[in-house]
Amino acid sequence: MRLLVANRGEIAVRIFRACRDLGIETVAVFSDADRAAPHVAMADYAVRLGPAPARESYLSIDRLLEAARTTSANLIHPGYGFLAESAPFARACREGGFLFVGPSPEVIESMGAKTVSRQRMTEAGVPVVPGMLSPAASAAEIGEFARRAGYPILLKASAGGGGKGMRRVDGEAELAAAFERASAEAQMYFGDGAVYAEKLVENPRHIEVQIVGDRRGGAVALGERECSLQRRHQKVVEECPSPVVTPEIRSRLSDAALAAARAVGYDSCGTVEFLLAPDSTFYFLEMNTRLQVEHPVTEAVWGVDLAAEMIRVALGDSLSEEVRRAEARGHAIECRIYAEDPARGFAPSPGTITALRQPSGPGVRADMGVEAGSVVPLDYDPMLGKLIVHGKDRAQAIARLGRALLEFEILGVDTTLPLFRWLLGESDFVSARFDVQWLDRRLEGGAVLERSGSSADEVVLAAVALASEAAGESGSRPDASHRSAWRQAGKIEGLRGS
Amino acid sequence: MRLLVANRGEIAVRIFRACRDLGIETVAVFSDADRAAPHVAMADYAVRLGPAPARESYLSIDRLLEAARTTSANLIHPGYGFLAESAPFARACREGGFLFVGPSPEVIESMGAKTVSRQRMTEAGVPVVPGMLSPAASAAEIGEFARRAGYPILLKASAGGGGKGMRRVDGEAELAAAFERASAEAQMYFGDGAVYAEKLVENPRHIEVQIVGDRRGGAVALGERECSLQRRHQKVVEECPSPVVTPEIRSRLSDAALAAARAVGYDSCGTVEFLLAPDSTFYFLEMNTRLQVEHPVTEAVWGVDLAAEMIRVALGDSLSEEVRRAEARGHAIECRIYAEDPARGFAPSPGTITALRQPSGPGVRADMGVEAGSVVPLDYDPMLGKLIVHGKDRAQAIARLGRALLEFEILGVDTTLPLFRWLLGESDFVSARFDVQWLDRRLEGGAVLERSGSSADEVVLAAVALASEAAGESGSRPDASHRSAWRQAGKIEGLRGS
Amino acid sequence: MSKSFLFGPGGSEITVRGTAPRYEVARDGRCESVEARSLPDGRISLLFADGRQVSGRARRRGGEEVEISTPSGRRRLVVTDPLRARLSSIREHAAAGGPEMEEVRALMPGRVVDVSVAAGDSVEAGGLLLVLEAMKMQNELRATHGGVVLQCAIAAGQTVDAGALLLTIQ
Amino acid sequence: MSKSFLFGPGGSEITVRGTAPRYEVARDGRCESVEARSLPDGRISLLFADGRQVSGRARRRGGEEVEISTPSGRRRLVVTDPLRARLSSIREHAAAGGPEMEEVRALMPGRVVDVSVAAGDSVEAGGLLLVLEAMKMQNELRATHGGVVLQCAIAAGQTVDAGALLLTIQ
Repeated sequence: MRLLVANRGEIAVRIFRACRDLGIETVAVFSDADRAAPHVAMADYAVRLGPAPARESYLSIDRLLEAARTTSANLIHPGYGFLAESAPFARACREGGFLFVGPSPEVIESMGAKTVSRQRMTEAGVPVVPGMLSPAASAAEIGEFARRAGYPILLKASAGGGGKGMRRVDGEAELAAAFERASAEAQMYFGDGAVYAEKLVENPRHIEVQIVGDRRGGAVALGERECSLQRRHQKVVEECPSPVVTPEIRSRLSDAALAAARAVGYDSCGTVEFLLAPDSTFYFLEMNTRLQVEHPVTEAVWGVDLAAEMIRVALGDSLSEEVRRAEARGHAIECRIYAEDPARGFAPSPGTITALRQPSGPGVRADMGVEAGSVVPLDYDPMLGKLIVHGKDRAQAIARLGRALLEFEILGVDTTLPLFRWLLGESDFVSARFDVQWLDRRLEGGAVLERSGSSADEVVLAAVALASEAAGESGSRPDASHRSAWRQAGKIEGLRGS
Repeated sequence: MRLLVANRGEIAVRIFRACRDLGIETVAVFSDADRAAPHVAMADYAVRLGPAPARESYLSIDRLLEAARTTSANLIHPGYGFLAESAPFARACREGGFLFVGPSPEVIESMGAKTVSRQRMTEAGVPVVPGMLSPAASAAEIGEFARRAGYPILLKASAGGGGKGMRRVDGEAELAAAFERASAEAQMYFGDGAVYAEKLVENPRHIEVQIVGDRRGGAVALGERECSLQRRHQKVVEECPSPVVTPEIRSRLSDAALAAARAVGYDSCGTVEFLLAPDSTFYFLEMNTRLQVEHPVTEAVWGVDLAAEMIRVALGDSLSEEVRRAEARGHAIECRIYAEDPARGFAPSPGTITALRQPSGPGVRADMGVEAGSVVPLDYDPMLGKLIVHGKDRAQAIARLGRALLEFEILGVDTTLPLFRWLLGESDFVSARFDVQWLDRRLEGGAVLERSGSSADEVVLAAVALASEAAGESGSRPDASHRSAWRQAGKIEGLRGS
Repeated sequence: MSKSFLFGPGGSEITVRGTAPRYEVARDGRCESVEARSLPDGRISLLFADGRQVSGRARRRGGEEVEISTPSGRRRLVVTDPLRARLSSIREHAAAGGPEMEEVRALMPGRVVDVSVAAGDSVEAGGLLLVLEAMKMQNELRATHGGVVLQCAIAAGQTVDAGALLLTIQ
Repeated sequence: MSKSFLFGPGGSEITVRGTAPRYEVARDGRCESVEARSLPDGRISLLFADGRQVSGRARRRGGEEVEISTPSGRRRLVVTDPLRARLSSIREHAAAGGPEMEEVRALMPGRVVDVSVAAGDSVEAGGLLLVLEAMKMQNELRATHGGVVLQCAIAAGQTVDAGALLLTIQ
């Protein structure tokens, strides 16, 4: 048995670890930027795909299949990102005679198209955000919808996307004028004035349910994850379980997720994402037909190995006993560590990692895709790895997160580690009072930058500086990417991308 | 709250991690050999004790108490080894106004003296190895005992120790002659011919039960650990649970351990050690009144933090809910990593650790007392740290151990890592067929040395050698401690200490 | 060895004197003794007279700038040696008024996707100057204030290093 | 660059030729091509034509000796350059017969606790020579064969480094 991971970084490392645990041989693929990457050095086989740009390497279906043929791989795992939710890739794997570790191309397709998935979920009885199914001919038609669904509602351009032409309406009085303006904006932006309405879920949380299905009709839900801490729609910190989901809500969420999985015959690891409103109603958002970045928090709490289970079911095995009988224990939190500088608007910080000190001890797991000396290339997503902590309850998980962050040190590139240290001091985080917009709101004011280092004793800093210089430890070559960054801070703010 | 750890290495690091999780400030103590050790660099306070020799540093009660006073510590934790089971130290802490994190000096004393503890255990109904309570006046008296206890028995010199003057007797026919010889040997070695008899437990396993008691009378048993894999009476690999202990035996072991704990009013973390015979009878061996080296396997399986719990109960708290209601999940294995070379008869290998690559990923925990650049001093126990793996069952734990050992790399000093890699290939280990003598028997033939590297492809080795030289990676300065070790191997064998 | 450290323009000022491993740290006339030891990973472990231990790391950022990381966070400080001269020069510099000529430099290595201005163009505050792509993110660089583009050092499609001059605006 | 490697006295012999990153490895007349790349941690990642990847590390042990660690384990080999000359010299050396003079050296740094012999003493095979204490363990060094102590280089109480000469026995 031999498995090729059509991916790089920490997820390739994670899947190779599962392969080693299962006794499956491993095949790495790499671009020219990754020849010396950890995922290559740990594999039994490795094949060069092409130059650094992803479309010539990790996104090239032809080259990936060629690599699988060269090394006589039986299985192909897409990881996440890249081709993880590409139905054509899944189909090409199948047609090439390889077992694709993921759902069938048909399932990927059905969940990929938002309108189709919405339709199938509605049929399966899974709650979706109430919305009109066709453009409104008049404000009155929208008013009728709003009376059924309740205010506030959101007007959306039928031809639109990316937030343009969207307009919130809080009551019937505003409706007529809002409809006029939304329609005019839709005409202006998209050349089509058609507008429809959806119920607006205010202050929602992003809650997702982990499901695992096998190819014999078995399917289980392994609780939910809390993924509301997002920056610009990107998850930053994830938890399991959600601190606000009660057993009753969990049971309803699990039922809905399983109904969604069964409706499409889901036969792999997957995630059903929901919006959870403050009144505990929830709505289907989308289904991710892959192993999620944040799967380790579920692994920690439920005591399962999702990466291994995904391979097992791809091989045709039934769900394992420990997955069927899994029970939750404790609380887990994951932090995604990016090569981005929170003090400079999360500007990417590619470069060479000069030192890496990983945390350890009880309840701490670090899944890293880099090591000391690794080069973080410009060409890909700048995630370096993930820190996962597990404790008996949320308080202990937070305490252990604080301990792990004290031990964690990454030098050479800027990382999001200071963001998590800052987060630990936020009472909203500690008391779990946040929704999907909370982090963006808090970051607007430059909060992370302000707190950083403010509590440090200046006597300590000065003594470290001199002793370090005396010992020749502070380095003679200043880091190019940081040259005079302090004095330039004002300028940098003004130049930051939007 | 401020806690001083009167210890060094990984156990100091472990306890400081627990302190950080509990929000307790930390005080490290160090000898001149340890100024730059990890346990010092992570502490909030640090105090020099004295020169490297333990009696002038880690074993100096006066200096330890002085350090606690200087830093206004409230609690003193002894770790394991050094003064961990010293009743005078526990008493000195109490009299100095410090809270000793461990049982009272009276409890330590009562369990320290073997004859006293045997007596108390017998009174408490805990099974002890059947033996005569006074010297035998004649072979006939021993014969009477043997008829009650069953053969084989062991004749022991009353004044003896260290295995001298011990003699196995398999049946009544041998008894008279054996008694004569044993008595003569006892006279010769100890100047006292008095001899008594004990039942001989053949092919025993070392099984121990974790107990936790609080200062309000609460006590629980958290299952057993399998510690039969020993080299010269030193534990090498520990597991939780024991692969041979059934629920029925576990229940009896737990009852016996709790009876032992209650008999002495045990109010801390502790361990009751038993010999388990192949027929499932077991006998009290001794009680360890400290946190054991191998406590993390219990933590992994039972989902508790023993180090933190030990501090909590020392502060007068009741046993926590999660300890009271703890349930076992999966299987854990710990490997003790020593700076010793298994290929040279486990000769100590002090020196500087030039590189350290720690394993990570699901189910893997590395508790290390050293880091890259650390100097392993001559003066103390050469344990560098511990690798702990956890899986859904023993098979997965073993698979994960194999994976972690592939990732683990320690350079600069020889370590016992190759011993564990060898162990994974031993069918007796995989199928859990071993007793306390198994490892010593297997090691007698130089088994570890033989297997090492035999499967490596010579083409690979040669290519690594040349490419490494071309890249200037192999190092220009040969390591002094290994100079010409290959050609000296024959000589080394002859010189090895007994 | 003796150096003074300035905590941000107008911040407090601390002087450290001594030779390894013993130093005297003076602030506002008060003096503390500290033992400093290099750790294997390049950090410095400080031990104060009362037993306080802090480990931290110093990294040089520019000529006079050092970034210190400790468990409490990260801060930058300026080494001032000799103190008075540097101090006044920094203060003068800070008081010298607004920018006359601004050099727009790349904050990270990347590829220039689009250049919206050419030499001679007038730009308004907030006006788009160019788009730099790095790590799958497009970063729009905008003018902090109005002016005239004096020089345009790059073209679309070009790869630039961190710190590379992109534009000069007057 | 071209070197040959010998796997233990009398073992097989492999020749590697080429320059980074491409090498040809020859054994018994058969030749394989391999790409070798240095990893950040000092290991070498090998990539064979069939896609096989192995990462390993080489450490020099003595003049001609290299220890190679790979996931399959650890082995020592001797670099022979030029091949024939070294090979025969090693074989001659190995054939030269039993030890005439044995130097007893410290296998690890430690403290000499006790010296049981003095220069001129006769010792029997297995006879105790001295006791060396290291890391809380007392190591009894015993003679591998009988002889006469020619030289005693140390005294009880002395601290010795690894490799230090302790005794010479004829």
